Amino acid sequence: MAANNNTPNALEKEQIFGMAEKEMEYRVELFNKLTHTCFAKCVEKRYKESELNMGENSCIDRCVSKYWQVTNLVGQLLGSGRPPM
Amino acid sequence: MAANNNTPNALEKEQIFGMAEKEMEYRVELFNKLTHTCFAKCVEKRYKESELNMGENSCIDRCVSKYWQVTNLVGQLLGSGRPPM
Amino acid sequence: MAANNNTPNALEKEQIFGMAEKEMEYRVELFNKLTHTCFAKCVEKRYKESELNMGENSCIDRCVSKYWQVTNLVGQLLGSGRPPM
Amino acid sequence: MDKSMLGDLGTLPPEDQARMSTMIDQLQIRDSLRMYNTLVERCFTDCVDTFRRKTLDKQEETCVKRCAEKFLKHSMRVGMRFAELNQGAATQDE
Amino acid sequence: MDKSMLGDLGTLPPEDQARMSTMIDQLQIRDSLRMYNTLVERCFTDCVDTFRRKTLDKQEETCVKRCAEKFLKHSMRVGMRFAELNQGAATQDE
Amino acid sequence: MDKSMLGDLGTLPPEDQARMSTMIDQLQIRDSLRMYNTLVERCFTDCVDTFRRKTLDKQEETCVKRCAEKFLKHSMRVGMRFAELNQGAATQDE
Repeated sequence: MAANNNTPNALEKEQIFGMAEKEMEYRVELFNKLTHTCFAKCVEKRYKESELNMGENSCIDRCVSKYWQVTNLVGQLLGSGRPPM
Repeated sequence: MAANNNTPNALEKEQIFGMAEKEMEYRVELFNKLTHTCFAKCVEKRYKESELNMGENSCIDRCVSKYWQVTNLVGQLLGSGRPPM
Repeated sequence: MAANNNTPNALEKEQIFGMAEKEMEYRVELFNKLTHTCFAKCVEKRYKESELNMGENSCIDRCVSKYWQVTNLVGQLLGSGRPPM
Repeated sequence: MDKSMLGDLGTLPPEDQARMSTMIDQLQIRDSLRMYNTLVERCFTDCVDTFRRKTLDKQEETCVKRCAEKFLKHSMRVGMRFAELNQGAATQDE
Repeated sequence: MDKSMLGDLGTLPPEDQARMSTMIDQLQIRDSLRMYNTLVERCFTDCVDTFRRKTLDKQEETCVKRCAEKFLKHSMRVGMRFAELNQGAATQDE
Repeated sequence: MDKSMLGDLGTLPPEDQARMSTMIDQLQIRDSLRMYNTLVERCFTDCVDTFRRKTLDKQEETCVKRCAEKFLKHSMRVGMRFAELNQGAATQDE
């Protein structure tokens, strides 16, 4: 950390790593919210079996796809210019 | 960081910054919970338009005001002596 | 931090402390989820009094016990080998 | 999150002010990314309920757009009211 | 959160014990601030449902107070049971 | 969480790569512990509703096991679909 002199200073480096960390946290949170939302929307709550049936599987695929689109749509509205992923 | 000698040492500084960080996180979380709770209580879920109508706006104002009072009330009960904000 | 030479280096130490921190966060989160889940399952929402009654108290005890068992059961399924606590 | 919410930084030594300011910036970034995630989750949950196709239909799209716009307007309004109450509380403190 | 929940610190070198202890303190502060936020949100959600006025009425205030007291008592009871189970699990480990 | 989600580390100097890699590992650990907590909460909430005894009955136990297995399979499937969409988005970017 103290060795190289032409690299960004400590505070700048903190900012870079901090940004990367926030970005990763965001992706993880997006994945988690998507997972829980689609579980709630698609998976039968009575748990009669431990396998996902065909209906649940295709619901999950479509749910992920639609969630992704909503993420993009909201990203455009927020006009951030940055891709939501 | 290593330069000045009569300032608090590294560990003490960590504590000070850690406290400030927790305090800020708390305020952000309070704001977020308030926002989501009042959205759920006041805003029509059918989304027939993209504007907030008069009823929604006045509900939001009162909701924020009451939420604030609840924050203070609970703060008194917890008897912390510290203001909830 | 820079003084002793036969201890783990800075990065290794970060990893050790990081792990300990994650572990503690996990326990706190487990406790919080348990608390909120059992409050929702056991405590009368009309708040007619400020004491917990006998029925609520025994419900809470059993709820904590069952939650604990579910934590262990899921831990076995995940086959992590590590105890869930 | 409004930066003014976070108290007065003027009393700190400059290097600590810089660090504190970085910390606040990072919290604001985290906060806005979280807000984005929460907004997506809420509008998806409220607007999308059928999974017979893998693309949003027109009605769902309109619903999501209105939901997001309403949420942003709501959030700004709450921010203003919240700032007023904070202001009031700070004034009482003095 | 109970400090005993977090394992034995005695085996660490002193400087690391200090750091670990600071970390635990910070987690406890964060935890109690979060608990406060969650308590407010829960009691507000359960007790306040009308927005015709901008101040709490007597009934809402009573409800919030009882809710908060019940929650705190509940939380303490859960903490005791949780500690017993942790104790049991730790004993089995040895 | 899939490590590939987190972008390309090859462009960083080695010491920063190490640090970034540590950070990613820590986020993955936190993420899997959180996932565990969330899974327990969800399956408990869905499967356990009576508190006349302090141990799980056979039916509750079966329900929890199925719930957990379903959730894990669900989570893996979502992970695959999510990775495909990420891939597609990354390809478009280039």
